[in-house]
Amino acid sequence: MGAIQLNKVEKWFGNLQVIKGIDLDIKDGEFVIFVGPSGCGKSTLLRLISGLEETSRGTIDIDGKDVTALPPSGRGLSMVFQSYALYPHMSVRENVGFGLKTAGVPKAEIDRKVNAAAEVLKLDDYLDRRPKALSGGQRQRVAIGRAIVREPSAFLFDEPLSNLDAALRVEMRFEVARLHKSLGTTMIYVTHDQVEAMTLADKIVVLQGGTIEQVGSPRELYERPDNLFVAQFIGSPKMNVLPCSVDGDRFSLQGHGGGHYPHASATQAPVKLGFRPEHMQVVGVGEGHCTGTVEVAEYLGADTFLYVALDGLETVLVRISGAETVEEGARIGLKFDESRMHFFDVEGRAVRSL
Amino acid sequence: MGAIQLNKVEKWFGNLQVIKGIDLDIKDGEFVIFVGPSGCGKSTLLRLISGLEETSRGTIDIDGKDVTALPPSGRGLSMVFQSYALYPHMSVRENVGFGLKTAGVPKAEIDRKVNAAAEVLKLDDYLDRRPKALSGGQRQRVAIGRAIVREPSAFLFDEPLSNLDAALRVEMRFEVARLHKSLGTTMIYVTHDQVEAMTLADKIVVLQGGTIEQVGSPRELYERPDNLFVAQFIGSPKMNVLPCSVDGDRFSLQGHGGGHYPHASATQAPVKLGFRPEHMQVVGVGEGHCTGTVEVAEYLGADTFLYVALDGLETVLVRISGAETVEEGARIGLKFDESRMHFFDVEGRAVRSL
Amino acid sequence: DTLRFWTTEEQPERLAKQEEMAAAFKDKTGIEVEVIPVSESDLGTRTTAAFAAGDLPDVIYHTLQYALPWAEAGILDTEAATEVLENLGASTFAPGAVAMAAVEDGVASVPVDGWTQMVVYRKDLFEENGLAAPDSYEAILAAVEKLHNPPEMFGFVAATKIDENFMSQVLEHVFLANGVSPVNGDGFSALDEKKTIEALEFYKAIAEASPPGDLFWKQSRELYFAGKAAMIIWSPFILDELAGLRDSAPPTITDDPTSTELASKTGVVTTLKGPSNPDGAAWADIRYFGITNDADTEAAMQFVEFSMDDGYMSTLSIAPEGKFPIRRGTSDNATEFVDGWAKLPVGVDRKAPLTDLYDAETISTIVSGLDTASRWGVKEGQLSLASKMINSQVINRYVREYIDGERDAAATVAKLNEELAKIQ
Amino acid sequence: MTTDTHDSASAGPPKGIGPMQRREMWLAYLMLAPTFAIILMIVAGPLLANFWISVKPVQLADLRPPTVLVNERVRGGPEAVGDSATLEYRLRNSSQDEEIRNVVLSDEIPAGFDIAEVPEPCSVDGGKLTCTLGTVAPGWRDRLQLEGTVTQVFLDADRPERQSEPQIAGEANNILTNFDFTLENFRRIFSADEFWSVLRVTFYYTIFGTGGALVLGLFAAQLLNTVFPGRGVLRGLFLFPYVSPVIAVAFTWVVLFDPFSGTLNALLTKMGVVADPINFFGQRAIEFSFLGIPMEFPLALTTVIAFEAWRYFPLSFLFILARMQSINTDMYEAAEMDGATPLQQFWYLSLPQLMGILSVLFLLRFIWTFNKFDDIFLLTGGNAGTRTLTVDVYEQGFALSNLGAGAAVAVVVFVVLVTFATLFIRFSPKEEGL
Amino acid sequence: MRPGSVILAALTGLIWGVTAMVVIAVTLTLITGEVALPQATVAGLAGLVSALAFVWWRSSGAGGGLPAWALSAAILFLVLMTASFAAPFGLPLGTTPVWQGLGLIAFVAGVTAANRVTLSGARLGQMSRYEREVIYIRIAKGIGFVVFTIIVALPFYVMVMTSLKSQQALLANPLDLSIDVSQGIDGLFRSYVELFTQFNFGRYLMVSAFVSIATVVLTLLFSVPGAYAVSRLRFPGQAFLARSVLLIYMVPAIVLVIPLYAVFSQLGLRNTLTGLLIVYPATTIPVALYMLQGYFRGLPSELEEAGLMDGLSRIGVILKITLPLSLPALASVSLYVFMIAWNEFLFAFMFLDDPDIFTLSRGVVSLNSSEVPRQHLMAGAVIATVPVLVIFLWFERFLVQGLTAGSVKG
Ligand SMILES: Nc1ncnc2c1ncn2[C@@H]1O[C@H](COP(=O)(O)OP(=O)(O)OP(=O)(O)O)[C@@H](O)[C@H]1O
Ligand SMILES: Nc1ncnc2c1ncn2[C@@H]1O[C@H](COP(=O)(O)OP(=O)(O)OP(=O)(O)O)[C@@H](O)[C@H]1O
Ligand SMILES: [Mg+2]
Ligand SMILES: [Mg+2]
Repeated sequence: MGAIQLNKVEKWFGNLQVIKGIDLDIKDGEFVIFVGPSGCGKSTLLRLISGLEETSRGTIDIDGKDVTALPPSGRGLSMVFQSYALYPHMSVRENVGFGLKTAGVPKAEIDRKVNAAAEVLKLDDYLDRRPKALSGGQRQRVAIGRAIVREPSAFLFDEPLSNLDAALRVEMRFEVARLHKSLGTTMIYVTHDQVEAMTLADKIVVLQGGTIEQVGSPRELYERPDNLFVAQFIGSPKMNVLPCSVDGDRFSLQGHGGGHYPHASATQAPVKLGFRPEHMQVVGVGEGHCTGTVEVAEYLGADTFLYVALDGLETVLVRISGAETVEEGARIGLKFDESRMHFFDVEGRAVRSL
Repeated sequence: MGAIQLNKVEKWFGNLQVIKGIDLDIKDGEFVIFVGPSGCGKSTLLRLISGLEETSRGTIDIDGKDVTALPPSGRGLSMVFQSYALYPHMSVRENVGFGLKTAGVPKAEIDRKVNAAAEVLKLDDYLDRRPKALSGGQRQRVAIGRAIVREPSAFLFDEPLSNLDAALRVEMRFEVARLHKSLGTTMIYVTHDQVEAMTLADKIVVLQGGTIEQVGSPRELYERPDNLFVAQFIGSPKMNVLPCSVDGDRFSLQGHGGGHYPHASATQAPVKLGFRPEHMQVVGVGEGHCTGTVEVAEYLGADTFLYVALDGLETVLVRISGAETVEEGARIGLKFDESRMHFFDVEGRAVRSL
Repeated sequence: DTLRFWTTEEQPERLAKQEEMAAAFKDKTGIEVEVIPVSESDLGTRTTAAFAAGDLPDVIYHTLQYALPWAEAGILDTEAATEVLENLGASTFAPGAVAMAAVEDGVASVPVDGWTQMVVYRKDLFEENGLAAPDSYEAILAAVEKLHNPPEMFGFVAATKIDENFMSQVLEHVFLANGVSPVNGDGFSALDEKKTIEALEFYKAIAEASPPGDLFWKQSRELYFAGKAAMIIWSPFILDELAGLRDSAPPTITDDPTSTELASKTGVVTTLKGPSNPDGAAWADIRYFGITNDADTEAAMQFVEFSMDDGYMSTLSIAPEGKFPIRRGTSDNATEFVDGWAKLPVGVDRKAPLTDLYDAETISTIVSGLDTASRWGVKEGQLSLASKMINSQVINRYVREYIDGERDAAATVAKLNEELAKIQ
Repeated sequence: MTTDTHDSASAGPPKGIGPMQRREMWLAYLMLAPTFAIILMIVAGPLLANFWISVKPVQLADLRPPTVLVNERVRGGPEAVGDSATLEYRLRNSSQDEEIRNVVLSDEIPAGFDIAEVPEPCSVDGGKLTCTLGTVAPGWRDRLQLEGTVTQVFLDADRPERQSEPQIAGEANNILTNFDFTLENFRRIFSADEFWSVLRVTFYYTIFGTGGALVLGLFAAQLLNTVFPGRGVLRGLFLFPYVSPVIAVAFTWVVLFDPFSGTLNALLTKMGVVADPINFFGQRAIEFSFLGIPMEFPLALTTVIAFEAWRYFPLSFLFILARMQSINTDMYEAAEMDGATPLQQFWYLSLPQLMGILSVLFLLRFIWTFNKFDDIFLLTGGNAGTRTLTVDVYEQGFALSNLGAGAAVAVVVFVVLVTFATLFIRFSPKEEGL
Repeated sequence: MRPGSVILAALTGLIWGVTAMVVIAVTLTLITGEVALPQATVAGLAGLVSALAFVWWRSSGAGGGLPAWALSAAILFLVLMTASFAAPFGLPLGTTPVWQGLGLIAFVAGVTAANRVTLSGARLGQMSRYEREVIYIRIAKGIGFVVFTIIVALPFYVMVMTSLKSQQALLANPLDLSIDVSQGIDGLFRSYVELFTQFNFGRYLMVSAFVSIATVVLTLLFSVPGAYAVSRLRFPGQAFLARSVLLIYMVPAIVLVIPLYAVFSQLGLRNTLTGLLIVYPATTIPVALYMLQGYFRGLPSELEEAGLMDGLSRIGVILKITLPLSLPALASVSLYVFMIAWNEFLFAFMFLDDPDIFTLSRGVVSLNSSEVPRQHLMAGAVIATVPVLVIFLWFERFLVQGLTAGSVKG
């Protein structure tokens, strides 16, 4: 059981408000990921939930019980740290069993549980090693093992994979996914890595400056960002944004063409048009929505990125297949996929049909 | 002027041979990038060229002059370090001008050159700051400025951008490219980052274990890798490799279909077939070259990565557009782009028509 | 060049007096004298060290214990000293003091002044309790028995700090009192067991009536001044501060540090008797000017001569209460110095002649002691050996261990004889 | 274009060093030379010399090589031209136990001194006096007198005999440099009863002093490992005992603990804690009986140990604090999450983490405490059962003027020390970076 | 109500009551010279009651108007005064009323604050092991602060105060460490004046300063190149040399004393400052070298390589890059060496005979061995201590670095 509810949670460090009144509902068994720019309060929020940091205002409920005033040991959660935070002087076995030992669990039972966890995490062969003698991935597994044995109602992960190299990160990502599938326990996961966020989450929470920008599934965030911030934050390379104007059901770009505007029924007037690099096509000059000069063509093998300076507007990034060749300096037209355009009002909120 | 020639260069650390007899010809004005797995000797090779490390055997010529026994100061090269290596006790101006000062250049001239470099690198506003008061990108610019003013015959870069965050890295990459274009000086550049290597290099040198695996332009390496190592090293996600057999002008995959084999005239018999994730299409079961089950579908927005377990073979990675949806667990067929298949013999060398 | 003069009188006021004298000497002869204070406890080591390094000073003001050993070790220029003595007139000197420093054909160094060790006691308390003056083991033990009442009043303050000369002096006095001596005419002579045991037992008794710990002159004086000790053994140097004439060592028995009250309650004894030596003995120390072998002999001799002649009164005035003149007078006036000395005021921060402070009887006890006083080896002509024994601190150490109960009296005597026999 | 050769059979690592490295090597030797010269001279040299001296019967006074001392004087007080005078050389052998061979005295006769008579072993040649004295016995002394008359030149000069220093030549056996060896010094120190008690005291002092400093340091570090206002001040204060000159703090302790006029004893007696003042530094032992068994509590030694612990706890405190602050706080957060209580955290996490630095500190402090001389020397002078080996070196060598014995004790100190240092190097955890 | 929790609260109060009483009574005694007899039992009782009241009032939530600490302070005061019959320090209230009043306030404030801090979160009902342990630890730390502060500060306090008193006053009442302002500035600093005028301490101070600074300079001159070579240059024997430095550093001075004494005596270097200036640097060079090499190793080698690429020679790199960057390390090494030289006792004691060249340490010893009053000795100690302490406090950061980087030497 691990339903977690945050009610108007605030955190102040002295006079600095870091978490600005957050309401969040995490259902039992959900995999929730916090993303956001550095310093937006992801870790702080996680630590508030864990009890390592005291909540300044608001309440946190776990399974309906108010735990706001309890120390971490009273909340029944487990946490996996970015730095692993293994006890360097203990063997893997002792590391994993430490939480049980402090709770006074009998030795035989500790052994049983540790072995079970080790099996799940394929740690059997390392049980008597010290953390120093393990690779990064193995260490992270131990950290997870330590979290598992206590059978917490929810797992908290703070950028657990960011210290690993790319290949290992992929592998551990699968591991975490598998674990979630098999345990079915609630997981709250903080990351910087878009790929992790997109591939693991049931629900992504995008934070900025201590407040929630949007909560939703990965596809929701990619396809229907609520605002400019989320739109540009999710997706890589990031979304191009150009100023635009709308007239009835037509939009137009300054000095370029325009097209059909689908949200004519919306109340706000959009001023920005967003479109992702992968949703454009190179066409002849004058054929597409706009025209520009290829400043740089970066050949990456599978893809080529074109930096196209639109006449009188900014440079936009276009992703085309690596097989196509476009010369630097060439004049080209760009055509957007009209079904995948995003419009934003002056305040950066997405404009959608009612 | 900056033509550099390495002749049978070796480097031993005690009994450990790190560079194993390398011959390399770098033409004046070329942008050469060393890539290779960690520990393969990239940095060592660069340091041999710079003179910071003594060459154990072989010779290094710069512009036809043997410089093997000269100290760094006698070689007329400049180096930009990964850690920037700015002098923390000097202002930016002093940092940049330091090399000139030690060479006894008159003060007025130093000032002139420093100002010129600062202009090129947009450092004018920071000239009187200490490095501590600069951001990472600015520091790297100062380091480059320091290299520029000495008007070296070649620049050496050792992973200059790897300490920067992603966005800054992109920006600095453009900067370096621009610099090379405007100065036209030889540049030797070590990096881990494929994107940098592919986008910047005139010529990529792939190293492994102290020897050169292949030298060529980015497109050559992507499209015509000489061996399995280069094939898998270049390109991301990496090339899938499956065992295959060849019979005349047909190749076949065990338990799956096959297709036309273009290099029937080659002397070696290929045993491995390589194909990149982006060069496949999802088709109906039985329609393509092979069939399998989608284990995981990772939705990343623009793309979706499918991990397809081929029946009786390994799992391969397929990249499809994020717009397409394939369910996990679905049975699908895969069709390769036959013009973009790579065959390798038992020793991993590429098999090509004579 | 400058003469270097080492002196153990290192208190600033006393140093100042010596510097004055040096200045007077310079006026007279043009020879500069640098007065260098050396701690008395370091003197032996430092002199040996300086000898080894070949940079001995020209003149050293030293105590009797060093005279003969140094002469023997080649530190002192005995010929020069003898010549000085002759120039001044050997007959003007007290013969006992000269005899103590006598070597083959003269003296080791020139005797300057001397004092006798005294048992200082609270006459008022003794009278109150009907006790006899503490001039014998027996009388002292009886008084201790009666008066010892720690922590208000300690019966005695014995010396137990083994690396202090003070302990050697007190011990030698106690041993002498019972006729114990480690030397005879032929050199080492084993300590007489019976007499020594008596002395040891006596010493242990008074040590037990003392406060615990490492005691030396400092504690003795502090406790006595605080009115917490009935008896102590001390040199006459105590006489001025006892009368409240020195601020850095004030009597604290009353609130008034300048009070002469304690002085008026104090009696002294110089001759101490043991059960096996009914005649008793007094203990004296004599100080000498030694001219060293590295000295600029001429100048050094002039300096010593000056100090013993024109400058003699100022030498004595450093601390008249503890510096009885050894040179009685000049050939013209045989008692010139003795007379002058008697009028010298004592004290540091306040001054007064001794006669104002103590009754005549006390003063005569103190002064007359010098004539009868002796030391180990003086009579036997083995002063040099005896001095070495003392300087080795062997006796101090084993007596202390005996007091601490590590060994019984007989074993201590045996151990002492064994160790002393090793010293030549 | 490029070619890449997979250079197959390379001939193995190159022999010798290249020109660049050779330049570096000479530079290094040049830079190190002065340092090592002075260290060899002042540290390594004396170490060896100790062994040498320890097998020689050297007294402090023997440091002066036996020579003949000369003293030149004019006697007879000439006042007018033609007065007779005596030029007297007093000679003596400075050593009482070594003879001096081939003694020759030479000097310039002062100008204006007309010699009438030359003593037997001497000859005068053109104003130059040479006396051949042959071998002189230990303790020998003699006077050579040259009779003569003086002229005006002589009278005008200020102390004419001083114009030339008499020169003396001679050969003697120098006990310091000859090749006679003896184990007497070692026999002497090992057979002295007190040596073994000194050794025991040394170890007590070292072990407990070190342990005390460590325990106090650990405690103090715990106190200051949290952030609170005034922490900087307190940290500074805690370092005072170590930073202050030993001479100042030692005497302060002596004054503070003085049984008669010390504040502490006054406090204890006045407040009625003890009846008699305790002589902390002077009393060898307090006897008491425990369960009827008489026991001794070594009071002075304990006080000296307390001083040692007091004076050096700041150092262990600093090291432990530095180590504690480098412990990843994540680990404690993980433990919090694991439900460990504060004491459990200390016992299971902090202590094991500190074991490394504690053992290094113990070993190093052990060695330093073992080496310590000043503290005990100043506090008790090695009396009252507090004499350690180092104090014994001083006692033997200087207080008793027996350099040989002192050096022998120093050799013992050194040997024990080398043993410790070896242990230290073998067992010190490398990662503590000491 | 749980007996365990009640006992814990009671015990806490008891401990604070007793501790505060003893500390305050002793302080009072030392400040006023009047013997205050700490009423420990009464104070313990008062602390106990007030602690219980505090916990009960606070956790019962009765809160409202009166804060729990105020209530407990009031109870503390009342119990203390009643049970000690209005003589909490065993003194009639009439003697030194101001100080006693201050003492009383300090007691009440101290105990209340201590209770408040240590018992925050305490309840009379069931408490978890975690919560109980938090309280134990707070108590232990509190006691630790008090005890450590006292044992460290007391000797220094006594040192300074003793030096300001007269022999008479000291002997009369060793407990009275108050400043007797009535003697005026002259009387107060009489010992110091005498030390400087009669005992030559001005000169000792200069000599000490000279010797220490010269030692620092010499040490740096030798150790900087040495440390650089050992840490940065590659040459055969590097590892061996680096290690032997540490070993040399463990050789005790006393072992060197006899041979050095012998040799220096014969060379005429004993009893000269030159002699000291040979020995001091020789003993500090290994330390300095060890500290500096650690620091040099820690400097990024890229910086030096950048210098090489910029056309400098090795020496140029050292002078223009390494040294300017090592200023903090040089500062800490200098301070540390200064401290060693300033505090050095053994060689100064063995080698110096001539008061003209005494260092302070040597000078203070000579105060001890003659018939010099104790306040002079303490004043000498103060004079020797103050410069190092001032320097230490001024540059604490560097010195602490130096201490930890370098050494465990003492
Ligand atoms: N103990 C603290 N005291 C004061 N400010 C703090 C503290 N901890 C965090 N902050 C501030 O709170 C803000 C949020 O910090 P937090 O660590 O939660 O960010 P984050 O989103 O996890 O960033 P990152 O992605 O870099 O880990 C930051 O501005 C940070 O400076
Ligand atoms: N000073 C040295 N002494 C001994 N071995 C060294 C030294 N420097 C480098 N090596 C070894 O030489 C090999 C090549 O090192 P190098 O730094 O050139 O690798 P690299 O390709 O730059 O790796 P990375 O990508 O991690 O920077 C490594 O195995 C390394 O351990
Ligand atoms: Mg974070
Ligand atoms: Mg590298």
